[in-house]
Amino acid sequence: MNFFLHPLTMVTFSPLIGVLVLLFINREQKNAIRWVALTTSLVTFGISLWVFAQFDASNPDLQLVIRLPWIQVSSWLIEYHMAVDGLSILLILLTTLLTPISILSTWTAIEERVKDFMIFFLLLEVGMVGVFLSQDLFLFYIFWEFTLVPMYFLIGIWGGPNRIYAAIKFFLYTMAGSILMLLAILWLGIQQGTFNVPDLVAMGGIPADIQLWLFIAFAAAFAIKVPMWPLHSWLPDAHVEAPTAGSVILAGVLLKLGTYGFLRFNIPLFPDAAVRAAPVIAVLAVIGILYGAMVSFAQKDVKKLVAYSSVSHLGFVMLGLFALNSQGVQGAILQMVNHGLSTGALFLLVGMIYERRHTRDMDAFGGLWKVMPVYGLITLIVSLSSMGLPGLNGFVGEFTILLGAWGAGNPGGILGSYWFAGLAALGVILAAIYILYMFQKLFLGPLTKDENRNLKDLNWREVVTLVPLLVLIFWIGLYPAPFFGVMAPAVEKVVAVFQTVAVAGLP
Amino acid sequence: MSLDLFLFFSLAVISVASALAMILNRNAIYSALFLVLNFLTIALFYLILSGPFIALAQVTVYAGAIMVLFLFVIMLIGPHRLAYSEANRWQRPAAMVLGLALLAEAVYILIFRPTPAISGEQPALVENFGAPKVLADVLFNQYALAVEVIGVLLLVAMVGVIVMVKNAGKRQT
Amino acid sequence: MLSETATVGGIFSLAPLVVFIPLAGMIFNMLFGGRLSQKLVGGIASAASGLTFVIAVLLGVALYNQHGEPVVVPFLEWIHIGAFQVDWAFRVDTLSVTMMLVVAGVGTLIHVYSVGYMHEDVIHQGDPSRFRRFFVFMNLFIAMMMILVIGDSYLMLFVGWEGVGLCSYLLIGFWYEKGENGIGNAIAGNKAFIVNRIGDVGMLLAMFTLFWVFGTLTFDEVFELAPEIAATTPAYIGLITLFMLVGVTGKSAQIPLYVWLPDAMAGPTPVSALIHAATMVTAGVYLIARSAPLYTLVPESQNVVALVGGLTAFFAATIAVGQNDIKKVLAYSTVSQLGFMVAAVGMGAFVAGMFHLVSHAFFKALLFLASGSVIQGMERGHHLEHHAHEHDLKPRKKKSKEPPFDPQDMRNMGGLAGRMRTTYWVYIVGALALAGIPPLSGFFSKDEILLEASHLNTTVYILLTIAAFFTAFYMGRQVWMVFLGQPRSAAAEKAEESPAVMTLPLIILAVLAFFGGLLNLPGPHTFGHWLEYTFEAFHLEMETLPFSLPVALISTLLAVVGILLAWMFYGRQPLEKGQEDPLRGILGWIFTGMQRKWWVDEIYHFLFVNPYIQLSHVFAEYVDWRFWHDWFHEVVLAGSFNQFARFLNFRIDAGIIDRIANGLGNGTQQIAGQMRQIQTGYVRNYALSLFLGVVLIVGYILLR
Amino acid sequence: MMVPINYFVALSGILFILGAVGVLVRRNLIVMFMSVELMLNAANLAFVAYARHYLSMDGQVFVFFVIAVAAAEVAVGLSMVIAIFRTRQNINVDDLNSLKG
Repeated sequence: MNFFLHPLTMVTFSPLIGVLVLLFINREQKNAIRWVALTTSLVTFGISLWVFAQFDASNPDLQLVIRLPWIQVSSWLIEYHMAVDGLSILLILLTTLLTPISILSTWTAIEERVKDFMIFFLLLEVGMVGVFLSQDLFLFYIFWEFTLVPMYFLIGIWGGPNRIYAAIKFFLYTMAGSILMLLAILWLGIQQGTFNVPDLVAMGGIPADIQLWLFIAFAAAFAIKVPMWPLHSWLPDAHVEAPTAGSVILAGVLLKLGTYGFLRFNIPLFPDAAVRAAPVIAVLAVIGILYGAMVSFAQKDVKKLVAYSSVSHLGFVMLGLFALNSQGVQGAILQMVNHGLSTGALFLLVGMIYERRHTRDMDAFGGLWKVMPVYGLITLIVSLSSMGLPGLNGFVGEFTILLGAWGAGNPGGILGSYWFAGLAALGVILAAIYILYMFQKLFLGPLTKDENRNLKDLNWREVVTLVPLLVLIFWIGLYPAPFFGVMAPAVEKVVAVFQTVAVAGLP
Repeated sequence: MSLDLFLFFSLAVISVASALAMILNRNAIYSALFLVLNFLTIALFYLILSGPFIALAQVTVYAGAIMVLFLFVIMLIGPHRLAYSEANRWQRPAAMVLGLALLAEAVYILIFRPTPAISGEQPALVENFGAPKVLADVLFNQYALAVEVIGVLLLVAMVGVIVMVKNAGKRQT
Repeated sequence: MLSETATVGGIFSLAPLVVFIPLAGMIFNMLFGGRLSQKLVGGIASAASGLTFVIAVLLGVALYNQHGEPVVVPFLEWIHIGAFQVDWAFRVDTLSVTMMLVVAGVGTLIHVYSVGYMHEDVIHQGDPSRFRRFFVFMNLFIAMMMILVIGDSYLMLFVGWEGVGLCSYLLIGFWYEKGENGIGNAIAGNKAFIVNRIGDVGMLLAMFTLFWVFGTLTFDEVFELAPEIAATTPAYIGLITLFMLVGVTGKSAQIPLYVWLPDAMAGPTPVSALIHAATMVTAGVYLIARSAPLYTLVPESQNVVALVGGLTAFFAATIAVGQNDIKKVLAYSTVSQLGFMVAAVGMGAFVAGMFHLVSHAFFKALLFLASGSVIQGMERGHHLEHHAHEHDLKPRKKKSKEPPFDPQDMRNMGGLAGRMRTTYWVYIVGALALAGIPPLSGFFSKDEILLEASHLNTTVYILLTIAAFFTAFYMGRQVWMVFLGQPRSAAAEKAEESPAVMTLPLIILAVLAFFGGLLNLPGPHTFGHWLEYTFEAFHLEMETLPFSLPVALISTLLAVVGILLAWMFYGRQPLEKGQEDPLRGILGWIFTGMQRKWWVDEIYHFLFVNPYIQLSHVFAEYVDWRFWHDWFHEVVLAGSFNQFARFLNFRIDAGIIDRIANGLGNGTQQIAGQMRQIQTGYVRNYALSLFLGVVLIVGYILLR
Repeated sequence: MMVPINYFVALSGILFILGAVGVLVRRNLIVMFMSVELMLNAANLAFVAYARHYLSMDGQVFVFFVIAVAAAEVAVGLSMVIAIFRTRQNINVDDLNSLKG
């Protein structure tokens, strides 16, 4: 198949068609702009489903490969190399799903410079999907950096009062980490003679101590993006200042770029270093889980609360990844999706109330369940999913992650101590504390504030925005088999390297 | 002196004379008419040199269209003489000196540096050389792209002229 | 899967319905209930519960017909990762059927009762639209409880485990705008959920260990492997059982995690009856009984469990003595009785524990529902009295001076026996059953536990016996304070009996509480044999001890003495309005301790809650924000960068580079000033220079 | 028998120098223009002469192009002359020095 008709090219670049159309629409025709953007993103979602239909879940290798020479500099070839496998397919679907949902959520929230907003948003989608699909380090790096620009403007133009500060901070932090990664990429490319990820993985043979340095360089970029404790300082700023749709995408997809990077590059490329670094990363992850949950609990701004909860949730994901066994890694991938759904939905819900009341201070609410029953019910379900109630998606992810981490904690296992999983499990309690506290502050208690008395419940558009997320929340919670089935062969392939170590620890 | 040479020298004298007259004449209309004469002689040279198509193009385009354009503009503006100007009075002698210098260099080349390119007999004429058909063959095959580009150039020139003249008029009002 | 799967068919294929019928009822009421009348909504919910009961009965009969052979009904693939394979599957055996019968049976009665109770409650609380929501939650609870008891694996049990916790949370906070400071109920809900979550983490850890030791979470496979594992690494099983105990202490309100249950009384009374007395809180007992093949392998864990149960039974009973809130008494009584059950299953007396679970479900549900009837009777009385006053004194302000009337405070009651006959009599039945007076159900079940304890664990036996004595005493105290003597408030004087829709379930439950002992009479041990099918499948010896007269006599005697004592303090001289509790005079600070729940809540607040809140504020405000966000990132990182930039700017840039640049610029400008003279602007000059250039170049070429 | 090529080249050179001198000495914009045309024609003459000399059609093709470009150039140039005249009522190049540095 040629370049343009290849499904992966189409799913990556189809938003650009929407951008092109938007360029020719008068900026005053806001509704037309919105519809064009929504249609484009829905078409992209359709294409991603088409990609999914062509995807063979039983095949652990990269599929739908498109590999064209791109830039040739002396003997180094940079390729346009894209492919999909079980590690990325779900995240692509998540990205293409969250984009139309976010666009729908901006229908009335964004009134200023709608055209620019939509253009940036669609460009962002191109970058995100590209990151998940690239199999060439250089191509990956380009998409990786490319996601920064639209997000920078989304925060910087449509954000809250402190938006410029937040946008610059977001940009600088991610940039700082990326530069180390770029150095590592160049080192790999020059030393190993290729930028091609599958080839590099197959080649192996990097000395262990050099692996560690490269691992650290890659990890610097990804850990900031995740963000792992203690590199999370940009997150509350960016989340609080970003417009709702920006927060949804930031939490739902952009943070996953970091965890996905660990899974796609760090672990397969530097397996020895991964084993050596696993306990360190697990310590940071566990601290992140507990610390994020505690800090979250003490917030007054509900959006900040949700933002810090991401630190906690992503701690679970990192813990699962570096359990380096199939339970942990599969749970981590599922938890990436879950976090995208739950936290995405929470940000949407926060945005909805913010649109009505123009405040996010939890003290300004209370007793909302009485005036907004539908809103209350949906928030309850999403909150429960976020804190991992069995039967909803969060539980499946957290449980399998902790199960994997516990397994990796066997004496002689990757982590070597049960304390990691044991302490991380306490995060389950702390999650209940901050989530219930939030729910109580917002929805329970008497309706004391007059401004809250006449709040309108969700309208059909808002419900439509949330329904796909709710359906998935229940689906993954009750019947996650298809999701695990898609990723299982690919994950087995990744963790096979580490199995000798892990199995040795089993009693 | 053969007939050819005679013809050449007569035409050359007319040509140089008309060129000089064009330069020296104070009246622009006369200048233009002398230039037409010069062009016609050059067209005859082309004929001598087996370029019938070019010769005709010279007559129709240069002597015809372009010079008519010149005359139009002169009519439009009016053939009045220019007032005496103090500026650049040294220009004329300097130009003369330089012109003579260049002439001297040219003479030097022609006489003292004869290279094969500018000396020797003309080769015998091949059949159909310079026929319009042959010219067209080269023009539309080998130089097809250049022809297209020239076409675009003319179009652009036309648009440019219209815009310029129109805007100039606008600015005035 | 084991061989049982092959026998699935016929009636057992109905097993999933016990979950789906209540769910269907819930969804129906959620979607369409808004347009239906209250009676219809309640009727549908009750019917769903009732139908579930019918299915449970059918399953029981089918099971009996095949001699208790357990059946596993597979339903749907769930989590399959590598070696980890857990499915949604339903396990029907005598133990799960027993639980189903109790849950659905008592649940149905409570549903019916609730139709009447909630009808009035929503009027009292001022939001009739919430009637529907109550039944939605109740049906959800039944479904979740069914998942808990019918699950085929620990993971599925855990789904129900947390699911019922969620329903408990929702129903405790049902009147979320009421309670202390308007937020008390919601906070009680939070407390219940969070404390339960602490236990749930124990469950999670138990499951992790289980999986990595056994390689499976399915009951059959775990129990099959257990003896083998115990032979090699018994420590793991000890760990698993202790982790599970943490879960049990959370869900079944044992020391140290019992604190949520008394607060849970903030929920409507039927909720207290169903969730916080009869069913959900017994899930821990069920879990231990279910895990019997594991517990029997590690006697050390068994001792710990038994001790926790015994201590809880004793400790909670002392607190119950000092309570004045009619529901709080019953709540602590529940904690205490749960202690009995946990102690029983801890000692390995699984049948006794389960038997007490069943009979307790009957009489405690009865007591709670009856207390609900009393409370509403008081409410009605208060309402009448209030209205009468409004007729008399029109301009009177809305009782702004007096504290709000508390219909649950026993000090406001008294003499209700005359005004609420049915309620009174059923209450007496419940109280006597609870106190363990023969031949009521409580006597047989409690006696069996004491009998086992006297054989197996003397410490626990003593603790339980004392607890039994206290039980009789506080129940006697309650009956006398509530029903006998003279009314101590105007509301009590005008209290009215509840409607038939409420009293009918009460009567049925009273009958069950009275005759419940027949299930497992010392001779035939019907119930024991019924459960043995399940336990013996895993080669557990279910030794049944012969009836022992001394034990029965001691406990009965103590119960009678307890009641007599209660009569001495509260019956002989009924309390007067505003009178101090006579026990205070006798016990002094001990009574205060009982009344203040031994300050456990305060201690927990001091030890855990406040430090956590403060620590999180310190983390959030100082560590994360001021130190890390503001100081480190703003001052250290950004600040030093700015300093560096300023240094570059003023020193390097302005000092050196600028000077060079300015010098270059000025020089250029001066040269340019002279060069510009050449630019005359005359096109002819330019042409001339061009021409000069041509001449010079040609000349250069020639002269070269 | 035939005219040697150097004659044509010499004539071409003379005409070219005359044109160039014309550009330099005349102040009338139109006559300057005409002088430029003269220079072009001088070059053309050389082209055609060499085409004959080398028996190659390329020279004539170039002349063709030069004529076409000259036509365009004249059109644009004259329109500029008109534009200048309209704004300044004068076509004396010595009055135009707004580019003076």
